[in-house]
Order: sequence, then C-alpha cells, then structure tokens
Amino acid sequence: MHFFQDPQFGNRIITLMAAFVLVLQIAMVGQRWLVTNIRVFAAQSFLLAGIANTIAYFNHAPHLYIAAFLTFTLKAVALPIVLERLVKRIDIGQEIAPLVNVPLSLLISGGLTTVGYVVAASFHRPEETMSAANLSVANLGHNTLAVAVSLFLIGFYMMITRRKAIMQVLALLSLENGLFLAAISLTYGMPLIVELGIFFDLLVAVMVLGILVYRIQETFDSMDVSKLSRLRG
Amino acid sequence: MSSPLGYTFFGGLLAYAVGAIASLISGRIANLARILGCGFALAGGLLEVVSSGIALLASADAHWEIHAAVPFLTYGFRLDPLSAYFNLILSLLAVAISVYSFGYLRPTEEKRTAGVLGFFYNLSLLSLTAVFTASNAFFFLIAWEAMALTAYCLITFEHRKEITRQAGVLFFVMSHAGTGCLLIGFLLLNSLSGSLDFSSFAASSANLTGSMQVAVILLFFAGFGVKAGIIPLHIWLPEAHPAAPSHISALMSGIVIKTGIYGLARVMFEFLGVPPLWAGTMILGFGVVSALLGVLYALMEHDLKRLLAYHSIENIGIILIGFGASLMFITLGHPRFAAIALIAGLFHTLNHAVFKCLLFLGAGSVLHATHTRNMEKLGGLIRRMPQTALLFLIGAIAISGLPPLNGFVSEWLTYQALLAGFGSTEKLTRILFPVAGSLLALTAALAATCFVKAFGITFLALPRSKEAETAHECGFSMVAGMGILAALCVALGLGATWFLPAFDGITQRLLGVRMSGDLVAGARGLILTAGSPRGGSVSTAGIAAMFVILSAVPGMLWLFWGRKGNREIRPTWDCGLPGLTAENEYTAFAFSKPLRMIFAALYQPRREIQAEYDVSPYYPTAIRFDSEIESPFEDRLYAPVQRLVLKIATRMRGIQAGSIHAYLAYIFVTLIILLLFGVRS
Amino acid sequence: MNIILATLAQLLLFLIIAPLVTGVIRTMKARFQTRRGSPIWQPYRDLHKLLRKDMVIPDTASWLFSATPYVVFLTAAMVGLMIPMVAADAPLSLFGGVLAVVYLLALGRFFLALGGLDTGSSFGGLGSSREMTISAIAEPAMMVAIFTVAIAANSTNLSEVAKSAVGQSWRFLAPSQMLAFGAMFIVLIAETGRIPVDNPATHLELTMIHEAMILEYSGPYLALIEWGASLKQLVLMTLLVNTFFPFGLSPAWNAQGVAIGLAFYLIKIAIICCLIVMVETTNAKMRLFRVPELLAVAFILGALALISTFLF
Amino acid sequence: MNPGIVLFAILAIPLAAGALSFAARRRRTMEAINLCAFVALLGCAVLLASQVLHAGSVSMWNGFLAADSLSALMVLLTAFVALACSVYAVGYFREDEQNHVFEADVLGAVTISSLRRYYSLTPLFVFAMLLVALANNLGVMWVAIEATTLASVFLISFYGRATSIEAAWKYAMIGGVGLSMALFGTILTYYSAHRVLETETLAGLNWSVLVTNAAQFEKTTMRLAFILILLGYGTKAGIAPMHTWKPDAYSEAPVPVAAMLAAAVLNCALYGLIRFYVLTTKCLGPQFASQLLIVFGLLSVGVAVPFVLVQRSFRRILAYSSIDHGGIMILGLGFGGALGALGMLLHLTYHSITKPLLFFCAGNVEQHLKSDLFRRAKGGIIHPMPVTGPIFLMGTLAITGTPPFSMFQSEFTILRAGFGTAHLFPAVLLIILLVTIFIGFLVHIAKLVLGADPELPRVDACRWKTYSLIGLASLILVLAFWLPGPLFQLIREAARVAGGQ
Repeated sequence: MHFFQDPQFGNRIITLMAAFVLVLQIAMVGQRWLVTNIRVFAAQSFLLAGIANTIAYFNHAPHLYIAAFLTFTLKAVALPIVLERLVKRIDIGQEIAPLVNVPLSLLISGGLTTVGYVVAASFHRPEETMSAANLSVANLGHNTLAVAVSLFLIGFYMMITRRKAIMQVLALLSLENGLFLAAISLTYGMPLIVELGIFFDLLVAVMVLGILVYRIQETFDSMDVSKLSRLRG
Repeated sequence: MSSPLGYTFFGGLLAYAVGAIASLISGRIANLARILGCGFALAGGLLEVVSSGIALLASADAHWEIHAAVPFLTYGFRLDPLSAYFNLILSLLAVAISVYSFGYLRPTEEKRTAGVLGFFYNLSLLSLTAVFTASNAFFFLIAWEAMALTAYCLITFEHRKEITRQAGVLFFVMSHAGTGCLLIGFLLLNSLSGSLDFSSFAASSANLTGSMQVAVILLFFAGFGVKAGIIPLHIWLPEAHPAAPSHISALMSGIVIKTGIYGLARVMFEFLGVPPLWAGTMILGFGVVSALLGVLYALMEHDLKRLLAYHSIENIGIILIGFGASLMFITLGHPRFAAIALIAGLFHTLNHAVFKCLLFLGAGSVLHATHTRNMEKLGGLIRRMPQTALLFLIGAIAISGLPPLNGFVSEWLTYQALLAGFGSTEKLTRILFPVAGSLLALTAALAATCFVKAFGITFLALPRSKEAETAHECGFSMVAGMGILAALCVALGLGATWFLPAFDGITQRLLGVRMSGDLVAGARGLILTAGSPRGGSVSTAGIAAMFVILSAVPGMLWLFWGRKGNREIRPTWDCGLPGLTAENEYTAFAFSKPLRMIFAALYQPRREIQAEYDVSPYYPTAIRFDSEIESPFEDRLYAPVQRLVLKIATRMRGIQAGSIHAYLAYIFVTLIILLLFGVRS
Repeated sequence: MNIILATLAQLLLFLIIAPLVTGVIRTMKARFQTRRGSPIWQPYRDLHKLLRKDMVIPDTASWLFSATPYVVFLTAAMVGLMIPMVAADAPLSLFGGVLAVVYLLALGRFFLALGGLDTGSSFGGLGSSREMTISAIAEPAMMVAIFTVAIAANSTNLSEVAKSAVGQSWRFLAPSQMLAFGAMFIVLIAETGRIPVDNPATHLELTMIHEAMILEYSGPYLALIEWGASLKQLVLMTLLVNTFFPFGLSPAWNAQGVAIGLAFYLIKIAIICCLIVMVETTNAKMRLFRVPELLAVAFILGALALISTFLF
Repeated sequence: MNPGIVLFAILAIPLAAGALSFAARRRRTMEAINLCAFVALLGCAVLLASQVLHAGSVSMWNGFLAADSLSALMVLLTAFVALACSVYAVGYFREDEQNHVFEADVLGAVTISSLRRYYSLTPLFVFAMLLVALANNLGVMWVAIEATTLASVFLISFYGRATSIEAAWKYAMIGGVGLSMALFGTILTYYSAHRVLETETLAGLNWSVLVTNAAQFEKTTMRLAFILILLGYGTKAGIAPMHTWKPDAYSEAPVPVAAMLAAAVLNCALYGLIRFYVLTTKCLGPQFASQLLIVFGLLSVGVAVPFVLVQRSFRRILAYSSIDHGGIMILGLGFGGALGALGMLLHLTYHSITKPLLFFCAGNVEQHLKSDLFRRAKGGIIHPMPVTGPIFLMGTLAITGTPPFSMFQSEFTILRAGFGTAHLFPAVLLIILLVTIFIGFLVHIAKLVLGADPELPRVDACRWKTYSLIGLASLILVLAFWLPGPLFQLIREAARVAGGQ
C-alpha cells in the first residue's frame, strides 16, 4: 500500500479530479435542463470534497478534513435537495432559454479558460513544482489554481447568460466552488474560523435567495429574470 | 483687535450678525423685525464706514487672524487700502439702503417674512464684508459662495412667481460655475506658492509664468467676470436684479457685482507680477464690448429695473476699460499712466455704486407707489412724487456722465488715461486707445439718450394709467435713503479732488506710485488735472460756481430788455384735436425707435401686426402690434449648449435600462480588462 | 482782476456776436436764393420782441419746463468762456478742456430733450428722440476729431492747443488736421441743426428736430432758448476755427491785442458762415435714417485723421 | 475591566436588541428596544473612541477583535447613523401605518409582522457593520460584509411590491458576485502573505500582522488581489461600473434602510478598501493603486452626472449623489499624500451626517405626496411642509459642496491634495463634474421646494420625524463652523493609518 504515501500519485489524482470539475462546469454551461444542472452541480461539489480530502490526507492538515466534510454535506447533498424540492414545488418549465445560444457559450467558456490559465500562470509556475525534483508535499495541487480561476470566470459568465432565477443562483454557487478550489489549492484552505464563516454565509445566502426566488415566482408568476426591468433611469 | 480700527471693524461685523439673528428671532412681529433688521444693518454700516475710512486715509495694512475650529481654515481679515476702499463703498450703500428699507418694508403683505428678509439682508452684508477683507483663499471662497447663497435667497424671496425662481436658479448656477473657475485658479496659485494666504500669492507672483499664467488669467477673468456681468457671461444679470425686492436689487447692482471687480483688481494687479500685454488688451476689449452692448440693450427695455440692470453691465464695461488700460500701461512700463487709469476705474466703481443704487431705490419707490415697473404705464409722476423725481433726475444726470456730477469726473479721468495711452507706445495697439475712447463717448451719449427716455417717460407729462394717476410720494425714510446717495453724488462730483488722496494708498501698494499730488492743482485744490503740467484740466466746482454767477446774466437781460409780462397756464397745443390725452404722448418704445432702425443689424427687430376687420381689410376694427428684439447670447450661445448637454445626458441614461444581465455584463467586462491589465506587467 | 475783466469781455462779445452770426447766415442764405431776406440785425429785434411778450406754459409741464431755458443758455454761455476767442488763453480754460465743452453741451441737450418731453405732446417726444439719437451718433466722430487735435497738442486744454500751434508753422495743412477739420465740420452741421441734417426754418412736423422740442416755449423762455442756440452755434464755430486755424489770437488780454484778435476772429467766422451757407443752399434735407451714414462718414474721416497722425 | 469589554459590549448590544425585538409583541416595545439599544451603542462607540485616542488601539480575544483609530471612527459613524435612522424610523413607520401602505392590513397582523421583520433585522444589519469595523482578520471582515448584504436583502424588499423585489434581487445578485470577487482577492492576499508568514493559524490573515511585513509580499499576486478587492468592495460601495444596484435599492427600500445603506454600508465598504489599499501601497508603492482609484473615482462621479441632470425621482437623485460622493472619496484616497487620506476621511464623516438628513427630507416629501416623482409634485413644498422644505434645500446645498457647509471643506482638502501631487487633470475634471452635479441638483430641488402654494393639506409631521430632521440640520450647521477637537484628532489619527504610516 506504499503508493498511498507517494505525492506523485496524489498530484495525479488531484489534477484528474480538477479536470473533471472543469468539464462538469462547461457541461453546466451547455446544459438546458434545470434539474440536470442541479445534479451536475452536486457532482461537482462531490469531486471538490474529494480533492480537499486528498490534499488533507497528503498534507495532514486536519482542518481541511472538516472543510471537505462541510462541502460534501452542504453543497453535495443538502443544497441540491433543497433546490430540487423548490423546483418541484414551483414546477416551472424544466427547460430554460439562455440569452446566448449554447455553441457560442461553449466557445466563450473556452476563451475564459485560457484567460484563467494566463492569470494563474502569471504568479506561480506550476511546471517547476511538477518536476519530480522538488515535488514537495507543500506545493501539491498547485496546477488546480488555473482550473479554479476558469471555474470562477465561467460561473460569472453563466450568471450573465441565464434567464431563470434559480439558474443564476446555481451559477453563483458554482462560482463559490471556484473560490473554494482556489483556496484549497493555494493555501490549503483559509483558517478554520474563516472557512466556517464562509460556509455559514453560503448557507444563509442560499436560503435568502431561495425565499427571493419563491417571491419572484409568486409576484411575476415566472422565473424569468429579464421581466425584472421596470426600475430605469 | 486692539486699535480703534479693529474695534470699529469687528463692531460692524458683530452688528450685522446680531441684526441677522435678531430679525430672524423676532420674525413673528413684523414691525420689530423690520426695525431690528434695518437698525442693526445701519449701525453696522456706519461702523464699517468709520473703520474703512480710517484704514483708507491712514493707508494702514491691519491684519487679524482668528483660527477657526474647522480644519485648515483661518478667518484671516486684512484691511489693506484696496479692501478698505471697497469696504467703504459697501458700507456707504449699506447705510443708505438700510435707511431706505425702514420705509420700504413697512407694508409687506406677509407679515412673517419681514424677519427672514432682514436675516438674509444682514447675512449678505456680513458675507460681502468678509469677501472684501478675506486674506486667504479658503476663507475668501467660503465668503464668496456665502454671498452668492444669500443673494440667491434674496432674489428668490418672492418665490411664488415663476420668473423669480428661474432668475434665482440661473443666478446661482452661473455664480457657482464662476466659483468653480476661481477654485481651480486659487488651487493653481496654491500649488505654486505652497500656502493659501494672499500675501504668499503676491510674493510668488514673480515666478508665475508661461502656460500657468495664461491659465490663471483666463480662469480668474471668467470666474470674476461671471459675477461682474461681463458681456458673454452676463445673461443672469437682467433676470436676477429686477426679480429681487428693490432695496436688494439696489444692493446687488451697487455692490455685489463690484465683488467681481474687486477680485479682478486683486488678482490682476497683485498676483500676476508683470501681466502680459494680451491680458490688458483682452480686458479693455471686453470692457468696450460690455459698455456698448450693455447700453444698446438697455435702450430697448421698457421695464425700469431691467433697464437699470443693463446699465450696470455698461458701467462695468467702463470700469474694465480703466482696468484694461492700466494693465496695458504696466506692461508697457508707464506706472504713472497706469495709476491714472486705475484711479479712473476705481473712482467709477464708487460713482457707479452710488448712482446705480440711487436709481434702483428710485425705481423701487416708483414700484412701491404704482405697483408696476412697465414705463409704458407710468408718466406724470413728477407732480405726484416730486422728491423721488428730483433724486432720480440727479441719478440720471450722474449716470449719463454729465457735469458737474461724479459720473462726469470718472469718465473724464478714463478719457485722459486713454489719451495718454496713445502716446505711450509705438506698437499698433496704441490705435486701440482712441477707438476705445470714441466708443466710450458713443456709450456715454447713448446712456444719456436712455436716461432721457427713462426719466422723461416715467416722470414727465400725463400719467398713462390709473396706477400712475393714484401714485403718492413715498415715506420720509425712503426719500432720506435716496437723499443720502444724491448728496454723495453731488459731493463726489464737486469735491472729487478732495477725495483723490484716498487712492494714494492703493496706487502705492499696487503700482508703487502716489498720484494725488499731481492730479490736484489750483488754489483750494479744486482743479483736477491729468498728471502732465500742460495737460487738460477740469474743475466741477468751478463749473458749478460759474453756473451760479452766470445765472445773473439772463436775469439782467430780462430786466434790461424785457418787461414783467404775466404768464398763463394753458393746455398744450393739440393741432385742433379735442384736447391732449395720455395716448398722444410719446411712448418708450417709440422713443427708442430711431436707434432700433440704426442698429437693426444688432437687434434683428421682429415686428408683427395683426389687424382684425369685419367688412374689408382697409377698415380694421382692432390692430394688435407686437415687436421684439433678438437676444443673441441666450438664443445662440447658452440655449444650444443646454439642449446638447441634456440630449447627451438622456442618451447616457441608457446604461441604467433595468436589465440585470447588462449590469452583470458591465462588471464582467471590467473584471476581464483589469485582470489582463494586472497580469501584463 | 485781469481774469474777471477778460471773462466779462469775452462774455459780452459772445452775447453780442451770436445773434449777429445767425442773422448774417440767414441773410446770406436769402441772398444766395436771390431773395432780399431780413436785415442781419433781425435776430436782435426778434429777441427784443420775445423778451417783452407774455408767456404761455403748458398745464402738463413741471418745474423742469421752466428750468430748461436757463440751463440751455447758461451751458452755452459757460462753454463760450472756455474757448479761446480773441485771446490765446480763454478765461475759464482751467475749469474745463474740450471734453468739458462737449459734455456741457450734452447737459444742455439733456435738459432740452426733457423739456420737450415735459409738454406731453407727441412733437416734443419726436423732437427729443431724434435730437438725442443724432447727437449720440455724432459723439464718436466728434471725439475722434478731438482726440486727433489733443494728441497733436498732447493736451485737452484748448488754450494749450491754440498756443502749441504757434510753434508749428502751417500745422493746419497737415493731413490729419484737414481730415479732422472735415469731420468736425460735419459734426458742426449736425449739432447746430443745419440743412442736410435738420431744417432750422421749418415748422413742418415730420422734418423738424430742434424746433419740435421748443414748440411750446414762448416769450422770454423762447428768447433764452433761441439765444442759447445761437450761442451754441457760435461756440462750435469758434471751437472749429480757433483749434484748426489759431493764428491771430493775441497772447495777452490787452486792449490792442484784443482788437487785432477780434478782427481776425470776425474774418474767420465770416468765412465759416459762407461755408455753411454754401452747404445749406446746395443740399436738400436728408431723410432722418440717412443722417447716420453722413455721421459715419464723419467718423471715418476722424479715424483716418487719427491714423494719419502716426503715419505721416 | 480590561478595555476589550467595550468591543464585546458594542457587538453584544445590537445582537441582544435583535433577539429582543424579534420576541416583542407590540410595536411600541420594538421601537423602545431599538432606540435604547442604539443610544447605548452610541455611548459605547464614544467610549471606544476615547479609549483609542488614549491607548492607540484596543484589542480582545488575542487580536480577533481589534479597533485602531480608523475602525473606531467607523464604529462611531455607524452608531450615529443607526441612531438617527432609528429615531426617524419610529415616525416613518407610524405614518406608513396611517397611509395603509402594508397590503392586506387586516387587524394590524401584517403590519406587526412586517415591523417585527424591520425591527429585528436592523440590529443584525448594524451588528454586521460593526463587526466589519472591529474584525482584525480580513477573512472575518469579508464574512461580516457578506452578512450586511444578507441582512439588508429583506430590508430592501420590505414593502413586497414587484419593484422592491426586483431591487432586492439585483442587490443580492450583484452584491453576491461583487463579494465573491472580494473573497478571491482575500484568498490571494492570504496566499501572498502565507508564503512569507508560513503560519496556519488565524493570525495569518490578521491585518495588524499583515501590515507589519507587507513589503515582502509577492508583487503580481498583490496586484491581482488589489484589483479584485477594488472590484469587490467597490461593488458594495457603489463605485461605477458596479453601481447599477444602488439607485434601485435606494428608491425601493424604506427611507431609514436607504439612509443606512447610503451612509453606513458605504463606510464599511470603503473601510475594507482602505485596509487593502494600505497593504498594496506598502507592497507595490503608491503609483499602481492610486492610478486605479483615480480612474474609478472619476468614472463614478462622471456616471452620476447624466442621471442627476435628467432625473424623474428625488429618491434616485440621492442615490446618484452617494455614487458621486463614493467617487470623490475614492479620488481622495487615490490622490494620496498626507492631505488626500485626511480629506477622504473628513468627507466620509461629513457625508455620513449629511446624507441621512437628505433621505429623511425625501422620505417626508414622498410620504406627503404619495410618490417620489418630481412630475407628481407641483412644487411649493415649502408651504405645506414649512420644516422639511427649507431643510431639504439646505441639505441639497450642503451635499453638493456649497462652501459655507462642511462638505466643501473636505472637498477643498481633497482638491488641494490633487493639485499638490500634480494630478492636475483629474482634479480639474472633478471640479467641472461637481459643478454640473450642483446645477442638476439645484434645478430639481429648487423646483420641488419653492413655488406657489399647491394647496396640499398642511402636514402634521409626527414629533419623531421633526426631531431627527431638526437635530441633524442643526448639527450640519454647527459642523460648518466648529469641528469638535477630539473628533478631528481621531480623524487625523485614522488618516495617518489610512495614509500608511
């Protein structure tokens, strides 16, 4: 069972999972169905928890385990259930019509990924950390930063193109995922209390947005956000 | 604070402040508020007259600093000769207007507003004194805008009327734009000299050169020009002054526009070191244009107060001719001529303040008695308001620059300065002086025409309306207020030579030369000369004396040749028509008809005649005539700019069009741009 | 003591010669129109008649109506004392130079216009409106001419101007002086209301300018105004004559010098009268709104005079 | 009693007030709880300020909560604004009740539940703002700012109209995105500090720790971090182009909430920005940060101009005024130097006092006219509302920086800093924009306040509203001539901290 201790293996696993997370994100951009999107988000959060565990395992950073556990319970399980129940209760049309057609969105997500890599590459060089010589445990998983930045940018872009309120909330959450990935990849997570604070805020934010989405549905009897444009000037 | 100068000066300020608060508190009891407000203003004015008189004669340079509890602000007061001179003008007017407003404010329809009017009146006097005596830029700007604020509140005092509100907003907007220019100018000087104090600006004036000097000159000219009402920046003046209550429009026309002149004098003569030639030429040019266009537009007015407001623009033009000539002489290196021109400008500032205030108070009494300002409805008031008519006539003679009153003396000095200017340089610019002189003569003659119209149509012959018929003479205090100013006109006219030493302190400080010695000649110093021994001279006192002596001649002729015939009072010859009525009289519109024909190119007069008839067009039952002249500055300069700005603003409002996607897109694009910008270096 | 005597002398001379000049011009004009015309001392008889007649004052008029004749007469008389007539230094030249002369005449005109308006009839208004307009337009031309003269003598004191000419021989032939003389002559015609600008002899409502203002005056008041008008006319002629052709002025106020000066003065005035009469008889009266063009010509002449001072 | 207790008290009071008013039954008790809580809070804030003035800085729980002069100033201003708003809120909601603003107002049931929502959420809102000022840890500060957003979302959608939900949604969404950028910036700062400090504990992100060795941080990361922080906290402060939520939120929220948003939340966002600005200038030198701040400052003032010139609602014109003042403060910080920071903090203080007054006047006029559109008001408000009218005009003159009032003094200091550090063009452009904004404001408000008597029923303003109005107006007049010594010393200390000494 020696390979469990080998950092090289750890690094491979983390990069693989990060790649999957990015693929899921782009899938969310391309995806038209609401419920499927929620499940894709859940999968993404699950993978994130996995990355956090592996880094925690290799770096013996106990507080990261707690962060991973929280991500798993909150974002992989609780939120998707809440959102799906909300979608069922409002039983809005599953199908959503994005502002920009899907192929163009995918193209733009590709562009944003390159921007993410340019930004990530500017301040820390993943290739020297990758070379076997100085592959120390400390800088494990640095190449996931590029994924984190592109996750952030694509999440932001998704918020702009989506019409449905719930989809905007999902986009915001995927954006938060990007941030969490950046945190664990750069500094093995923020100090514990800050992590707890961030998670608490996330929870409250989702509850608040949920209530607001419900109120929008009630007053505008549609989830379409572009109807919200009476305040001008 | 210790010297008598300090006591009187700060005593005056205190009196204004107490007057403001007292009249506000006693707002409910109208009479008490009126008496307190005007009483304290009068006391303050008298104290200020004393303090500035002392400062002027002793040409002291008293300086007081009070550190305010507000960061970076020190209430610095300085009574150097220039500030003392303008403070003297202010306090003289304050005394006269306060006496006048005792009677004028009595029957205000709304009792409770007399207190508020007194409050703002005293505050404006306080801020005006602060503007003239402030010694650092920060305090000056605060006093400057406080003056604009109180003036705005006074202009829009009768804010029920739409035109008053519009006039007030136009005034405050243009004055604030002017303050913006001043702010930039002062900050430029501050960044050059390091401190905000005026003395430091003056000290570092030597190294103010090149583009910084050009910027400073243009900024201060624009900033102070707006307040002084120089032609392109004047459009607020004919709207704002008539809208204010009469004693306030007297204060505004008399002294508030003089703050612009004070500012120009302070900056151009003290902070600029040696001014470039184009600066003096620019000011001279604007002065001539303002004078000529001011009087030309005044001629076309039938509203008494608008006519007087346009005349303020004309007289500001004359003052600027004096200042412009003086600046050019400084550049050309003739300090003596510069001193004459400066004395001419400053003396005309005092004269204009006095007779314009007198005329506005006169117009106020007419408005007070007849409730109308339209000259076409007045007439025959000389019988019903004899004192007001006499005082208004004195003012009219003074403003038209006719001997022996004060207007003539300052215009005579301006002519002498321009005359000296021709010989003082070889450059082509010397042709500018005599041309300016001839245009000044045209302006003075047109002013005389305008005031013949104003006085003749308003006061002489038959009343043209019922209000004019039932007019009655105004109260004693109003006549007394005007009387003080008329007496000043005569005193300054006849005793001009005794008043000249007052300018020595100023010319010594600004130009380093004392001129009163060689400007005054003759036995009891009654003859005013133009500086050079064989140059021209004039003696208003002599002229007045000769008037008295020569009046014996017609008496003798009548005795020697004629006999004591009796005189009868008969109706005027009416070409056989059944008796003359008010309709036969000449109207103000008709009086200015010849000039409208001659200057048609400027006025672009537009007339419209509609005749209604029932049988045939040759037998009209009613004819309606309407004519108006074009106001080029409003229509061609300000209105298009305003329309353009509002059009751009309406189009730019599109960025807040309600769609959340657009809002997020703005942030997203900014993020991408900044990330790439942050990464590249 | 000498000043008072000189003032009295000059005043008397002015009072006497003024009506005479009007009479001479009137008779000369008649002769040019092959009429006999009235004798040259007719104005004295008119004045004498007027001074003895009763006076009618309009009921709408105020104290201003009665004050105007005195002001008109006195300003004209005083201006006369400021101008060198027979002797080089005029008695009151210290009290006022050429600017004071111009503005004193303006004061007289100011009161005359107000007097016209005071009567309440439309003729008075018509007259004062036109009078003030024309004099306003004439002002810049006169001022430019005065500037030319004052610059040449670098003083506005008329006695100094006259004295300064003594040194420069044939100064009056200088182009600037001639152009200035032309300008001043046109202004003289406009100011005294001579034919091309205004017809002094007419009572036809549409054309009269000066007459319209004094329509309502009668008796001694009319005498004073008429005398003042002729005084003003003589003053302007003297101003014209003695500033551009100042020879023959006696340096001091002694009997002998005054006599020679008077002789020269009468000749010069006679020449000017001929010039005026020539102009009057050869021209018809202009339409009112053509007069500004005439005065614009005067202004251009004056401006050319000014420019030529430093060109030649 | 160690000085830390004050910090605890400051945070505990609002929490307790929130809980109590949640449990309270009657409106009168809720009002009383809120009023007493905020009065006590202001007392503690003053106490904290005096302690900080003497001891330099106060901290508790080994540095978790720390207050230096900058945060003491923020706490003081937040407490003052909260108190003023709560005094006004009493009168405001009573009049709302009379106007039956709450739909389906059956037996007062709905009203009480809405009021309970307001009176319990507001203390939480204030608690979050105080935590921002007191949190030494930048991560905790971020959490606190996020908390302010969440607490205020339901306050904005208080009336439940379609437009207020729209405003709340935009506020939540744009705020969420902005704060996520800010979180990313905090992470990057932590990363660049982490490489130097190598500590895993909470102190790794404490500002007091970071500021001491900011010089060794990694350059590019700090540049990206500052950009993200500027965009993030800029969104909360309403800096252009992230300002789009502000006009909607301010015109739809109840007036006391709008006043708190305009005055207090702007302060907290700028406080966060100053903290990171200090770190960045220590690490990269002033040139980079001030360049960005000047560009964004001018952009904000510029964006406000067209909306002030052509505006239909007087609530929205106030929103654009606070965008404009946010821009001016950013410019003050950008100009830098000793005067720049001092001018900015002076402006911050005066703005936090003047802006609520304007909102209260606008609130009174809106409640009286039943609409906030200029069109609907035929002018002459001064006749039916003799107290609100003149104060509204005076407030307008104060907020647009007309000299006798104090806002001009701070703007003058900022401009002097601009001219001093040779930023000639931005300073001159700022003056031109300020003059244009003054023109827009004067034209609109003068037309609203002055004019003929519109025969509206004379308003019998409730005592509370008039107290808050006259209290604030007199304070502004006093401030024009006298700034209390200790307050100015506190501001000078805070300026020294913000200036980076």
